[in-house]
Amino acid sequence: MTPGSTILTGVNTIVVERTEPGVEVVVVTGEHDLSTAPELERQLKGALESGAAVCVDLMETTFIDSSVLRVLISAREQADERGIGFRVALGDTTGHGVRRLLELTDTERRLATAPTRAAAIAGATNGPRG
Amino acid sequence: MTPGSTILTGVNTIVVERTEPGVEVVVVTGEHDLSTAPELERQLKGALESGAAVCVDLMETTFIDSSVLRVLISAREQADERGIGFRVALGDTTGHGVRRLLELTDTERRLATAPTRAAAIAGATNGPRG
Amino acid sequence: MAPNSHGFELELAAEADNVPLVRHALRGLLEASGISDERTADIALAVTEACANAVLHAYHDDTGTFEVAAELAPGGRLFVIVRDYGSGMAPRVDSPGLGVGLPVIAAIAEALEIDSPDGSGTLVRMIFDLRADAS
Amino acid sequence: MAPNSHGFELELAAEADNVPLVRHALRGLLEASGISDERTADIALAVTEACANAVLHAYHDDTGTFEVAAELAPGGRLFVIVRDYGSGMAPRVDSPGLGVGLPVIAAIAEALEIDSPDGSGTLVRMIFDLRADAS
Ligand SMILES: Nc1ncnc2c1ncn2[C@@H]1O[C@H](COP(=O)(O)OP(=O)(O)O)[C@@H](O)[C@H]1O
Ligand SMILES: Nc1ncnc2c1ncn2[C@@H]1O[C@H](COP(=O)(O)OP(=O)(O)O)[C@@H](O)[C@H]1O
Repeated sequence: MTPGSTILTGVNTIVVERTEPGVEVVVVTGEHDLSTAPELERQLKGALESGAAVCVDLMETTFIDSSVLRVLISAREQADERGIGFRVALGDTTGHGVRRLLELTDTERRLATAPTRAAAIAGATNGPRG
Repeated sequence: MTPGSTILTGVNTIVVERTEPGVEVVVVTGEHDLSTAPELERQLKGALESGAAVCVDLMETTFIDSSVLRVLISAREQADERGIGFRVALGDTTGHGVRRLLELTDTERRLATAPTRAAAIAGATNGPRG
Repeated sequence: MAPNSHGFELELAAEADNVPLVRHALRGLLEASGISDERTADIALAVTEACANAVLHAYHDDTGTFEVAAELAPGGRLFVIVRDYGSGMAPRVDSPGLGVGLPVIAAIAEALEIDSPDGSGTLVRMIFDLRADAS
Repeated sequence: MAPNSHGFELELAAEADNVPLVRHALRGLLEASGISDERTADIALAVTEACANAVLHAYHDDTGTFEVAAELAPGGRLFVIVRDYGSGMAPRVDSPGLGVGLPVIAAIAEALEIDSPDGSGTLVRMIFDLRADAS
Protein backbone atom coordinates (compact mmCIF):
# COMPACT_ATOMS: atom_id res chain seq x y z
CA MET A 1 0.00 0.00 0.00
CA THR A 2 1.54 3.29 -1.09
CA PRO A 3 0.72 6.53 0.70
CA GLY A 4 -2.10 7.21 -1.71
CA SER A 5 -2.87 10.69 -0.51
CA THR A 6 0.51 12.15 -1.38
CA ILE A 7 -0.81 13.68 -4.54
CA LEU A 8 -3.44 15.52 -2.57
CA THR A 9 -1.44 17.25 0.07
CA GLY A 10 2.12 16.81 -1.06
CA VAL A 11 3.86 15.64 2.08
CA ASN A 12 2.39 12.58 3.69
CA THR A 13 5.49 10.57 4.39
CA ILE A 14 6.96 8.09 6.84
CA VAL A 15 10.75 8.25 6.97
CA VAL A 16 13.10 6.41 9.31
CA GLU A 17 16.17 8.47 10.25
CA ARG A 18 19.23 6.86 11.79
CA THR A 19 21.36 9.97 12.24
CA GLU A 20 21.73 9.70 16.01
CA PRO A 21 23.48 6.65 17.46
CA GLY A 22 21.30 4.14 19.33
CA VAL A 23 17.94 5.52 18.22
CA GLU A 24 15.71 5.08 15.21
CA VAL A 25 13.59 8.16 14.57
CA VAL A 26 10.38 7.44 12.66
CA VAL A 27 9.33 10.79 11.20
CA VAL A 28 5.63 10.98 10.32
CA THR A 29 4.76 13.98 8.17
CA GLY A 30 1.38 15.21 6.96
CA GLU A 31 -1.85 13.32 7.37
CA HIS A 32 -2.17 9.63 8.09
CA ASP A 33 -5.10 7.28 8.39
CA LEU A 34 -6.09 3.70 7.60
CA SER A 35 -4.53 4.12 4.15
CA THR A 36 -1.02 4.56 5.59
CA ALA A 37 -1.35 2.86 9.01
CA PRO A 38 -0.11 -0.51 7.66
CA GLU A 39 3.04 1.17 6.30
CA LEU A 40 3.64 2.90 9.64
CA GLU A 41 3.13 -0.42 11.40
CA ARG A 42 5.78 -2.03 9.16
CA GLN A 43 8.28 0.77 9.75
CA LEU A 44 7.74 0.68 13.51
CA LYS A 45 8.13 -3.10 13.55
CA GLY A 46 11.46 -2.73 11.76
CA ALA A 47 12.60 -0.03 14.18
CA LEU A 48 11.58 -2.12 17.21
CA GLU A 49 13.55 -5.06 15.85
CA SER A 50 16.69 -2.98 15.22
CA GLY A 51 17.81 -3.17 18.83
CA ALA A 52 17.93 0.64 19.05
CA ALA A 53 15.58 2.89 21.01
CA VAL A 54 12.60 4.22 19.04
CA CYS A 55 11.37 7.78 18.70
CA VAL A 56 8.23 8.61 16.72
CA ASP A 57 8.36 12.21 15.53
CA LEU A 58 4.87 13.70 15.17
CA MET A 59 6.09 17.33 15.13
CA GLU A 60 5.01 17.74 11.50
CA THR A 61 2.00 15.43 11.59
CA THR A 62 -1.22 17.23 10.72
CA PHE A 63 -3.80 14.48 11.13
CA ILE A 64 -4.16 10.91 12.43
CA ASP A 65 -7.20 8.67 12.77
CA SER A 66 -7.81 5.84 15.23
CA SER A 67 -6.08 3.30 12.94
CA VAL A 68 -2.85 5.23 13.35
CA LEU A 69 -3.42 5.69 17.08
CA ARG A 70 -3.86 1.93 17.42
CA VAL A 71 -0.52 1.35 15.68
CA LEU A 72 1.23 3.88 17.94
CA ILE A 73 -0.24 2.45 21.16
CA SER A 74 0.65 -1.06 20.14
CA ALA A 75 4.24 -0.01 19.29
CA ARG A 76 4.60 1.58 22.71
CA GLU A 77 3.29 -1.59 24.38
CA GLN A 78 5.70 -3.76 22.42
CA ALA A 79 8.59 -1.47 23.30
CA ASP A 80 7.71 -1.71 27.01
CA GLU A 81 7.41 -5.49 26.87
CA ARG A 82 10.84 -5.82 25.31
CA GLY A 83 12.47 -3.15 27.46
CA ILE A 84 13.11 -0.84 24.49
CA GLY A 85 13.21 2.92 25.04
CA PHE A 86 10.26 4.60 23.31
CA ARG A 87 9.02 8.17 23.01
CA VAL A 88 6.61 10.12 20.82
CA ALA A 89 7.52 13.74 20.02
CA LEU A 90 4.32 15.77 20.17
CA GLY A 91 4.72 19.54 20.28
CA ASP A 92 3.49 22.96 19.29
CA THR A 93 3.86 22.27 15.60
CA THR A 94 1.86 19.03 15.78
CA GLY A 95 -1.54 19.48 14.11
CA HIS A 96 -4.76 20.10 15.99
CA GLY A 97 -6.21 16.94 14.42
CA VAL A 98 -3.59 14.84 16.21
CA ARG A 99 -3.99 16.48 19.61
CA ARG A 100 -7.75 16.26 19.42
CA LEU A 101 -7.78 12.49 19.00
CA LEU A 102 -5.31 12.01 21.86
CA GLU A 103 -7.37 14.31 24.08
CA LEU A 104 -10.69 12.64 23.29
CA THR A 105 -9.30 9.18 23.94
CA ASP A 106 -7.10 10.30 26.84
CA THR A 107 -4.10 8.50 25.37
CA GLU A 108 -1.32 11.09 25.51
CA ARG A 109 0.27 9.50 28.56
CA ARG A 110 -0.16 6.02 27.14
CA LEU A 111 2.02 7.07 24.20
CA ALA A 112 4.92 8.35 26.34
CA THR A 113 5.10 11.78 24.76
CA ALA A 114 7.79 14.45 24.93
CA PRO A 115 7.33 18.06 23.77
CA THR A 116 10.23 18.21 21.29
CA ARG A 117 12.11 15.81 19.10
CA ALA A 118 15.27 16.31 21.16
CA ALA A 119 13.43 15.55 24.41
CA ALA A 120 11.84 12.48 22.85
CA ILE A 121 15.21 11.17 21.66
CA ALA A 122 16.75 11.83 25.08
CA GLY A 123 13.83 10.10 26.82
CA ALA A 124 13.90 7.10 24.51
CA THR A 125 17.65 6.56 24.81
CA ASN A 126 17.43 6.67 28.62
CA GLY A 127 15.55 3.36 28.52
CA PRO A 128 11.91 2.34 28.59
CA ARG A 129 10.90 4.35 31.65
CA GLY A 130 13.75 6.87 31.55
CA MET B 1 -23.17 -7.10 44.61
CA THR B 2 -26.21 -9.36 45.07
CA PRO B 3 -28.25 -10.53 42.10
CA GLY B 4 -30.58 -7.59 42.46
CA SER B 5 -33.11 -8.71 39.90
CA THR B 6 -34.10 -11.89 41.71
CA ILE B 7 -37.19 -10.27 43.15
CA LEU B 8 -38.33 -9.32 39.68
CA THR B 9 -38.25 -12.62 37.89
CA GLY B 10 -37.79 -15.14 40.62
CA VAL B 11 -34.95 -17.26 39.36
CA ASN B 12 -31.80 -15.38 38.42
CA THR B 13 -29.18 -17.55 40.01
CA ILE B 14 -25.60 -18.73 39.56
CA VAL B 15 -24.97 -22.09 41.20
CA VAL B 16 -21.85 -24.23 41.02
CA GLU B 17 -22.63 -27.96 41.00
CA ARG B 18 -19.95 -30.55 41.74
CA THR B 19 -22.01 -33.70 41.31
CA GLU B 20 -19.93 -35.21 38.51
CA PRO B 21 -16.29 -36.07 39.22
CA GLY B 22 -13.66 -33.91 37.53
CA VAL B 23 -15.97 -31.14 36.37
CA GLU B 24 -17.44 -28.01 37.94
CA VAL B 25 -20.78 -27.10 36.38
CA VAL B 26 -21.66 -23.42 36.67
CA VAL B 27 -25.43 -23.27 36.20
CA VAL B 28 -26.69 -19.86 35.12
CA THR B 29 -30.46 -19.47 35.42
CA GLY B 30 -32.74 -16.61 34.39
CA GLU B 31 -31.50 -13.25 33.17
CA HIS B 32 -28.04 -11.85 33.71
CA ASP B 33 -26.41 -8.55 32.89
CA LEU B 34 -23.87 -6.09 34.28
CA SER B 35 -25.57 -6.41 37.69
CA THR B 36 -24.63 -10.09 38.02
CA ALA B 37 -21.61 -10.35 35.67
CA PRO B 38 -19.11 -9.70 38.51
CA GLU B 39 -20.61 -12.57 40.54
CA LEU B 40 -20.42 -14.87 37.50
CA GLU B 41 -16.82 -13.83 36.99
CA ARG B 42 -16.01 -14.74 40.59
CA GLN B 43 -17.68 -18.14 40.34
CA LEU B 44 -15.91 -18.92 37.06
CA LYS B 45 -12.59 -17.86 38.50
CA GLY B 46 -13.12 -20.26 41.40
CA ALA B 47 -14.09 -23.06 39.04
CA LEU B 48 -11.05 -22.46 36.82
CA GLU B 49 -8.80 -22.59 39.87
CA SER B 50 -10.30 -25.84 41.14
CA GLY B 51 -8.23 -27.99 38.82
CA ALA B 52 -11.37 -29.59 37.38
CA ALA B 53 -12.84 -29.08 33.91
CA VAL B 54 -15.46 -26.33 33.65
CA CYS B 55 -18.94 -26.49 32.12
CA VAL B 56 -21.16 -23.41 31.96
CA ASP B 57 -24.80 -24.46 31.75
CA LEU B 58 -26.90 -21.87 29.89
CA MET B 59 -29.83 -24.26 29.25
CA GLU B 60 -32.09 -22.25 31.56
CA THR B 61 -30.62 -18.82 30.85
CA THR B 62 -33.18 -16.41 29.42
CA PHE B 63 -31.07 -13.29 28.80
CA ILE B 64 -27.47 -12.11 28.82
CA ASP B 65 -25.92 -8.76 27.87
CA SER B 66 -22.44 -8.02 26.55
CA SER B 67 -20.99 -7.78 30.10
CA VAL B 68 -21.88 -11.44 30.62
CA LEU B 69 -20.62 -12.39 27.17
CA ARG B 70 -17.30 -10.72 27.98
CA VAL B 71 -17.00 -12.80 31.17
CA LEU B 72 -17.79 -16.02 29.29
CA ILE B 73 -15.32 -15.32 26.47
CA SER B 74 -12.60 -14.44 28.92
CA ALA B 75 -13.25 -17.63 30.94
CA ARG B 76 -12.93 -19.70 27.79
CA GLU B 77 -9.66 -17.97 26.91
CA GLN B 78 -8.26 -18.57 30.38
CA ALA B 79 -9.28 -22.22 30.24
CA ASP B 80 -7.50 -22.63 26.90
CA GLU B 81 -4.37 -20.92 28.17
CA ARG B 82 -4.18 -23.22 31.16
CA GLY B 83 -5.17 -26.35 29.29
CA ILE B 84 -8.43 -26.74 31.21
CA GLY B 85 -11.41 -28.41 29.50
CA PHE B 86 -14.22 -25.90 28.93
CA ARG B 87 -17.67 -26.08 27.37
CA VAL B 88 -20.81 -23.97 27.34
CA ALA B 89 -24.15 -25.83 27.19
CA LEU B 90 -26.44 -23.90 24.86
CA GLY B 91 -29.56 -25.68 23.68
CA ASP B 92 -33.21 -25.54 22.70
CA THR B 93 -34.28 -24.34 26.13
CA THR B 94 -31.76 -21.45 26.15
CA GLY B 95 -33.58 -18.14 25.76
CA HIS B 96 -33.81 -16.24 22.49
CA GLY B 97 -32.09 -13.26 24.18
CA VAL B 98 -28.95 -15.35 24.66
CA ARG B 99 -28.84 -16.79 21.16
CA ARG B 100 -29.43 -13.39 19.61
CA LEU B 101 -26.38 -11.83 21.23
CA LEU B 102 -24.16 -14.76 20.23
CA GLU B 103 -25.48 -14.62 16.66
CA LEU B 104 -25.03 -10.87 16.32
CA THR B 105 -21.49 -11.00 17.64
CA ASP B 106 -20.68 -14.31 15.93
CA THR B 107 -19.27 -15.70 19.17
CA GLU B 108 -20.93 -19.11 19.46
CA ARG B 109 -17.83 -20.96 18.29
CA ARG B 110 -15.56 -18.80 20.42
CA LEU B 111 -17.45 -20.05 23.49
CA ALA B 112 -17.01 -23.76 22.67
CA THR B 113 -20.69 -24.65 22.87
CA ALA B 114 -22.39 -28.02 23.07
CA PRO B 115 -26.14 -28.58 22.56
CA THR B 116 -26.89 -30.30 25.89
CA ARG B 117 -25.51 -30.27 29.40
CA ALA B 118 -24.39 -33.88 29.04
CA ALA B 119 -22.55 -33.13 25.80
CA ALA B 120 -20.94 -30.06 27.37
CA ILE B 121 -19.73 -32.08 30.36
CA ALA B 122 -18.41 -34.82 28.09
CA GLY B 123 -16.64 -32.25 25.89
CA ALA B 124 -15.14 -30.39 28.85
CA THR B 125 -13.80 -33.53 30.54
CA ASN B 126 -12.14 -34.68 27.32
CA GLY B 127 -9.69 -31.77 27.64
CA PRO B 128 -9.48 -28.28 26.18
CA ARG B 129 -9.87 -29.25 22.56
CA GLY B 130 -11.52 -32.64 23.15
CA MET C 1 -42.73 6.63 36.78
CA ALA C 2 -45.96 4.63 36.45
CA PRO C 3 -46.10 2.46 33.35
CA ASN C 4 -49.22 2.85 31.27
CA SER C 5 -50.34 1.19 28.10
CA HIS C 6 -48.48 3.63 25.87
CA GLY C 7 -45.15 3.97 27.58
CA PHE C 8 -43.22 4.65 30.75
CA GLU C 9 -40.62 6.96 32.22
CA LEU C 10 -38.05 5.96 34.79
CA GLU C 11 -35.45 7.96 36.64
CA LEU C 12 -32.88 5.76 38.31
CA ALA C 13 -29.56 5.94 40.10
CA ALA C 14 -26.78 5.03 37.66
CA GLU C 15 -26.16 1.64 39.27
CA ALA C 16 -25.93 -1.78 37.71
CA ASP C 17 -28.69 -3.20 39.92
CA ASN C 18 -31.19 -0.82 38.35
CA VAL C 19 -30.79 -2.07 34.79
CA PRO C 20 -32.98 -5.16 35.32
CA LEU C 21 -35.77 -2.80 36.45
CA VAL C 22 -35.70 -1.17 33.02
CA ARG C 23 -36.09 -4.54 31.29
CA HIS C 24 -38.95 -5.34 33.65
CA ALA C 25 -40.81 -2.16 32.70
CA LEU C 26 -40.06 -2.74 29.02
CA ARG C 27 -41.41 -6.29 29.09
CA GLY C 28 -44.53 -5.12 30.87
CA LEU C 29 -45.16 -2.60 28.12
CA LEU C 30 -44.41 -4.95 25.23
CA GLU C 31 -46.27 -7.96 26.62
CA ALA C 32 -49.38 -5.86 27.12
CA SER C 33 -49.09 -4.86 23.48
CA GLY C 34 -48.82 -8.40 22.18
CA ILE C 35 -45.29 -8.09 20.82
CA SER C 36 -43.56 -11.43 20.19
CA ASP C 37 -41.19 -12.78 22.83
CA GLU C 38 -38.37 -12.86 20.30
CA ARG C 39 -38.69 -9.22 19.35
CA THR C 40 -39.09 -8.28 23.02
CA ALA C 41 -35.83 -10.07 23.83
CA ASP C 42 -34.02 -8.22 21.03
CA ILE C 43 -35.27 -4.87 22.22
CA ALA C 44 -34.44 -5.72 25.84
CA LEU C 45 -30.88 -6.44 24.74
CA ALA C 46 -30.46 -3.11 22.92
CA VAL C 47 -31.98 -1.10 25.77
CA THR C 48 -29.86 -2.95 28.33
CA GLU C 49 -26.70 -2.03 26.40
CA ALA C 50 -27.71 1.63 26.34
CA CYS C 51 -28.44 1.62 30.09
CA ALA C 52 -25.20 -0.26 30.78
CA ASN C 53 -23.30 2.53 29.02
CA ALA C 54 -24.94 5.17 31.22
CA VAL C 55 -24.06 3.15 34.32
CA LEU C 56 -20.52 2.17 33.33
CA HIS C 57 -19.22 5.14 31.34
CA ALA C 58 -21.11 8.34 32.10
CA TYR C 59 -20.04 9.12 35.63
CA HIS C 60 -16.51 7.74 36.16
CA ASP C 61 -16.04 7.73 39.91
CA ASP C 62 -19.03 9.98 40.57
CA THR C 63 -22.58 8.97 41.18
CA GLY C 64 -25.44 10.17 39.01
CA THR C 65 -28.75 9.26 37.51
CA PHE C 66 -30.11 8.09 34.20
CA GLU C 67 -33.54 8.34 32.68
CA VAL C 68 -35.35 5.95 30.42
CA ALA C 69 -38.46 6.88 28.45
CA ALA C 70 -40.31 4.42 26.22
CA GLU C 71 -43.27 5.15 24.02
CA LEU C 72 -45.31 3.01 21.69
CA ALA C 73 -45.96 4.98 18.52
CA PRO C 74 -48.54 4.47 15.80
CA GLY C 75 -47.31 2.33 12.93
CA GLY C 76 -45.85 -0.44 15.08
CA ARG C 77 -42.84 1.39 16.40
CA LEU C 78 -41.30 1.80 19.83
CA PHE C 79 -39.27 4.88 20.73
CA VAL C 80 -36.85 4.58 23.62
CA ILE C 81 -34.63 7.29 25.05
CA VAL C 82 -31.82 6.64 27.51
CA ARG C 83 -30.32 9.80 28.91
CA ASP C 84 -27.56 10.51 31.37
CA TYR C 85 -26.02 13.72 32.70
CA GLY C 86 -22.46 12.48 32.78
CA SER C 87 -19.26 13.27 30.90
CA GLY C 88 -20.73 13.04 27.42
CA MET C 89 -19.40 10.46 24.99
CA ALA C 90 -15.87 9.71 26.13
CA PRO C 91 -14.08 7.23 23.87
CA ARG C 92 -11.87 4.94 25.95
CA VAL C 93 -9.17 2.69 24.56
CA ASP C 94 -9.21 0.75 27.83
CA SER C 95 -12.94 0.22 28.16
CA PRO C 96 -13.66 -2.65 30.54
CA GLY C 97 -16.50 -3.63 28.20
CA LEU C 98 -16.48 -5.92 25.19
CA GLY C 99 -16.94 -2.91 22.90
CA VAL C 100 -20.00 -4.26 21.13
CA GLY C 101 -22.69 -2.22 22.91
CA LEU C 102 -23.24 0.53 20.35
CA PRO C 103 -23.00 -1.76 17.31
CA VAL C 104 -25.42 -4.23 18.97
CA ILE C 105 -27.90 -1.40 19.51
CA ALA C 106 -27.43 -0.20 15.93
CA ALA C 107 -27.93 -3.73 14.60
CA ILE C 108 -31.20 -4.26 16.48
CA ALA C 109 -32.74 -0.80 16.24
CA GLU C 110 -34.17 0.63 13.07
CA ALA C 111 -32.36 3.82 13.99
CA LEU C 112 -29.93 4.81 16.74
CA GLU C 113 -29.25 8.44 17.46
CA ILE C 114 -26.65 9.75 19.87
CA ASP C 115 -26.74 13.38 20.91
CA SER C 116 -24.17 15.01 23.10
CA PRO C 117 -25.88 18.18 24.30
CA ASP C 118 -23.06 20.47 25.40
CA GLY C 119 -21.90 19.76 28.90
CA SER C 120 -24.88 17.67 29.89
CA GLY C 121 -24.17 14.07 29.22
CA THR C 122 -25.44 11.76 26.53
CA LEU C 123 -28.84 11.19 25.02
CA VAL C 124 -29.40 7.93 23.15
CA ARG C 125 -32.55 7.59 21.06
CA MET C 126 -33.59 4.27 19.63
CA ILE C 127 -36.42 3.45 17.26
CA PHE C 128 -37.55 -0.18 17.08
CA ASP C 129 -39.73 -1.84 14.52
CA LEU C 130 -42.15 -4.02 16.50
CA ARG C 131 -43.03 -6.51 13.81
CA ALA C 132 -41.84 -9.96 14.80
CA ASP C 133 -39.89 -10.44 11.61
CA ALA C 134 -37.99 -7.16 11.86
CA SER C 135 -34.28 -7.83 12.14
CA MET D 1 -19.25 14.31 -7.73
CA ALA D 2 -18.37 17.96 -8.30
CA PRO D 3 -18.00 19.98 -5.12
CA ASN D 4 -19.92 23.22 -5.04
CA SER D 5 -20.16 25.90 -2.41
CA HIS D 6 -22.97 24.17 -0.52
CA GLY D 7 -21.84 20.61 -0.47
CA PHE D 8 -20.58 17.59 -2.36
CA GLU D 9 -21.40 14.00 -3.12
CA LEU D 10 -18.83 11.27 -3.65
CA GLU D 11 -19.22 7.64 -4.61
CA LEU D 12 -16.05 5.67 -3.99
CA ALA D 13 -14.76 2.12 -3.94
CA ALA D 14 -14.59 0.90 -0.33
CA GLU D 15 -10.81 1.08 -0.18
CA ALA D 16 -8.56 2.70 2.37
CA ASP D 17 -6.81 4.84 -0.23
CA ASN D 18 -10.06 6.65 -0.97
CA VAL D 19 -10.59 7.98 2.54
CA PRO D 20 -8.07 10.86 2.15
CA LEU D 21 -10.10 11.99 -0.89
CA VAL D 22 -13.10 12.50 1.36
CA ARG D 23 -11.10 14.68 3.73
CA HIS D 24 -9.82 16.64 0.75
CA ALA D 25 -13.36 17.39 -0.46
CA LEU D 26 -14.46 18.21 3.08
CA ARG D 27 -11.61 20.66 3.61
CA GLY D 28 -12.36 22.33 0.30
CA LEU D 29 -15.93 22.87 1.36
CA LEU D 30 -15.15 24.09 4.87
CA GLU D 31 -12.24 26.34 3.89
CA ALA D 32 -14.40 28.07 1.31
CA SER D 33 -16.92 28.70 4.07
CA GLY D 34 -14.41 30.23 6.47
CA ILE D 35 -14.68 27.53 9.13
CA SER D 36 -11.77 27.51 11.59
CA ASP D 37 -8.93 25.06 11.03
CA GLU D 38 -9.53 23.52 14.44
CA ARG D 39 -13.18 22.77 13.81
CA THR D 40 -12.33 21.50 10.33
CA ALA D 41 -9.79 19.09 11.83
CA ASP D 42 -12.38 17.80 14.32
CA ILE D 43 -14.95 17.21 11.60
CA ALA D 44 -12.35 15.57 9.34
CA LEU D 45 -11.59 13.16 12.17
CA ALA D 46 -15.23 12.18 12.71
CA VAL D 47 -15.90 11.76 8.98
CA THR D 48 -12.70 9.74 8.54
CA GLU D 49 -13.82 7.34 11.27
CA ALA D 50 -17.20 6.87 9.59
CA CYS D 51 -15.55 6.21 6.21
CA ALA D 52 -13.01 3.87 7.82
CA ASN D 53 -15.89 1.80 9.19
CA ALA D 54 -17.44 1.48 5.73
CA VAL D 55 -14.07 0.42 4.31
CA LEU D 56 -13.05 -1.93 7.14
CA HIS D 57 -16.31 -3.49 8.33
CA ALA D 58 -19.04 -3.30 5.72
CA TYR D 59 -17.85 -5.75 3.11
CA HIS D 60 -15.76 -8.43 4.81
CA ASP D 61 -13.91 -10.15 1.98
CA ASP D 62 -16.07 -8.62 -0.73
CA THR D 63 -15.57 -5.39 -2.55
CA GLY D 64 -18.16 -2.63 -2.56
CA THR D 65 -18.69 1.08 -2.60
CA PHE D 66 -19.48 3.82 -0.14
CA GLU D 67 -21.06 7.21 -0.62
CA VAL D 68 -20.41 10.45 1.19
CA ALA D 69 -22.70 13.44 1.00
CA ALA D 70 -21.97 16.73 2.77
CA GLU D 71 -24.21 19.76 2.90
CA LEU D 72 -23.84 23.12 4.57
CA ALA D 73 -27.15 24.03 6.16
CA PRO D 74 -28.48 27.37 7.34
CA GLY D 75 -27.75 28.10 10.99
CA GLY D 76 -24.09 27.14 10.88
CA ARG D 77 -24.47 23.40 10.59
CA LEU D 78 -22.92 20.75 8.39
CA PHE D 79 -24.78 17.54 7.56
CA VAL D 80 -22.71 14.57 6.46
CA ILE D 81 -23.98 11.16 5.42
CA VAL D 82 -21.71 8.14 4.97
CA ARG D 83 -23.51 5.18 3.47
CA ASP D 84 -22.44 1.69 2.52
CA TYR D 85 -24.31 -1.28 1.07
CA GLY D 86 -22.54 -3.92 3.12
CA SER D 87 -23.52 -6.32 5.89
CA GLY D 88 -25.26 -3.79 8.09
CA MET D 89 -23.91 -3.12 11.58
CA ALA D 90 -22.11 -6.28 12.58
CA PRO D 91 -20.69 -6.12 16.12
CA ARG D 92 -17.34 -7.88 16.26
CA VAL D 93 -15.56 -8.90 19.43
CA ASP D 94 -12.36 -9.26 17.42
CA SER D 95 -12.42 -5.96 15.57
CA PRO D 96 -8.96 -5.10 14.29
CA GLY D 97 -9.75 -1.49 15.19
CA LEU D 98 -9.18 0.39 18.43
CA GLY D 99 -12.94 0.44 19.03
CA VAL D 100 -13.16 4.20 19.49
CA GLY D 101 -14.59 5.15 16.08
CA LEU D 102 -18.27 5.47 16.94
CA PRO D 103 -17.69 7.19 20.31
CA VAL D 104 -15.21 9.61 18.67
CA ILE D 105 -17.86 10.52 16.09
CA ALA D 106 -20.49 10.88 18.80
CA ALA D 107 -18.18 13.09 20.86
CA ILE D 108 -17.43 15.46 17.97
CA ALA D 109 -20.81 15.57 16.25
CA GLU D 110 -23.81 17.36 17.67
CA ALA D 111 -25.80 14.30 16.66
CA LEU D 112 -24.90 10.90 15.22
CA GLU D 113 -27.56 8.70 13.72
CA ILE D 114 -27.06 5.15 12.55
CA ASP D 115 -29.71 3.52 10.41
CA SER D 116 -29.59 -0.06 9.29
CA PRO D 117 -32.09 -0.18 6.44
CA ASP D 118 -33.00 -3.86 6.09
CA GLY D 119 -30.56 -5.79 4.02
CA SER D 120 -28.84 -2.78 2.52
CA GLY D 121 -25.90 -1.81 4.65
CA THR D 122 -25.41 1.06 7.02
CA LEU D 123 -26.26 4.73 6.83
CA VAL D 124 -24.44 7.07 9.20
CA ARG D 125 -25.73 10.63 9.52
CA MET D 126 -23.72 13.26 11.35
CA ILE D 127 -24.66 16.83 12.21
CA PHE D 128 -21.83 19.20 13.07
CA ASP D 129 -22.00 22.58 14.70
CA LEU D 130 -19.63 24.80 12.70
CA ARG D 131 -18.91 27.39 15.34
CA ALA D 132 -15.25 27.25 16.30
CA ASP D 133 -15.99 26.85 19.99
CA ALA D 134 -18.37 23.94 19.56
CA SER D 135 -17.01 20.88 21.31
N1 LIG E 1 -23.34 7.17 28.12
C1 LIG E 1 -22.02 7.27 27.85
N2 LIG E 1 -21.23 8.22 28.44
C2 LIG E 1 -19.90 8.31 28.18
N3 LIG E 1 -19.25 7.47 27.31
C3 LIG E 1 -19.97 6.50 26.70
C4 LIG E 1 -21.37 6.35 26.92
N4 LIG E 1 -21.80 5.32 26.14
C5 LIG E 1 -20.72 4.85 25.48
N5 LIG E 1 -19.60 5.55 25.80
C6 LIG E 1 -18.25 5.34 25.26
O1 LIG E 1 -18.38 4.60 24.05
C7 LIG E 1 -17.59 3.41 24.12
C8 LIG E 1 -18.23 2.31 23.28
O2 LIG E 1 -19.42 1.85 23.91
P1 LIG E 1 -19.91 0.37 23.65
O3 LIG E 1 -19.95 0.14 22.17
O4 LIG E 1 -21.18 0.17 24.39
O5 LIG E 1 -18.76 -0.58 24.21
P2 LIG E 1 -18.29 -0.84 25.73
O6 LIG E 1 -19.30 -0.18 26.63
O7 LIG E 1 -18.29 -2.32 25.86
O8 LIG E 1 -16.92 -0.24 25.82
C9 LIG E 1 -17.45 3.11 25.60
O9 LIG E 1 -16.29 2.35 25.86
C10 LIG E 1 -17.36 4.52 26.17
O10 LIG E 1 -16.04 5.00 26.06
N1 LIG F 1 -20.33 0.44 8.30
C1 LIG F 1 -20.29 -0.65 9.12
N2 LIG F 1 -20.69 -1.87 8.67
C2 LIG F 1 -20.65 -2.98 9.48
N3 LIG F 1 -20.22 -2.93 10.79
C3 LIG F 1 -19.82 -1.74 11.29
C4 LIG F 1 -19.83 -0.55 10.49
N4 LIG F 1 -19.38 0.47 11.27
C5 LIG F 1 -19.10 -0.06 12.48
N5 LIG F 1 -19.35 -1.39 12.50
C6 LIG F 1 -19.19 -2.30 13.67
O1 LIG F 1 -19.14 -1.49 14.83
C7 LIG F 1 -17.93 -1.75 15.56
C8 LIG F 1 -17.50 -0.50 16.31
O2 LIG F 1 -16.99 0.47 15.40
P1 LIG F 1 -15.94 1.55 15.89
O3 LIG F 1 -16.46 2.17 17.15
O4 LIG F 1 -15.67 2.46 14.76
O5 LIG F 1 -14.66 0.72 16.30
P2 LIG F 1 -13.62 -0.11 15.39
O6 LIG F 1 -13.94 0.20 13.96
O7 LIG F 1 -12.29 0.40 15.81
O8 LIG F 1 -13.84 -1.54 15.76
C9 LIG F 1 -16.96 -2.28 14.53
O9 LIG F 1 -15.96 -3.09 15.13
C10 LIG F 1 -17.87 -3.08 13.62
O10 LIG F 1 -18.10 -4.35 14.18
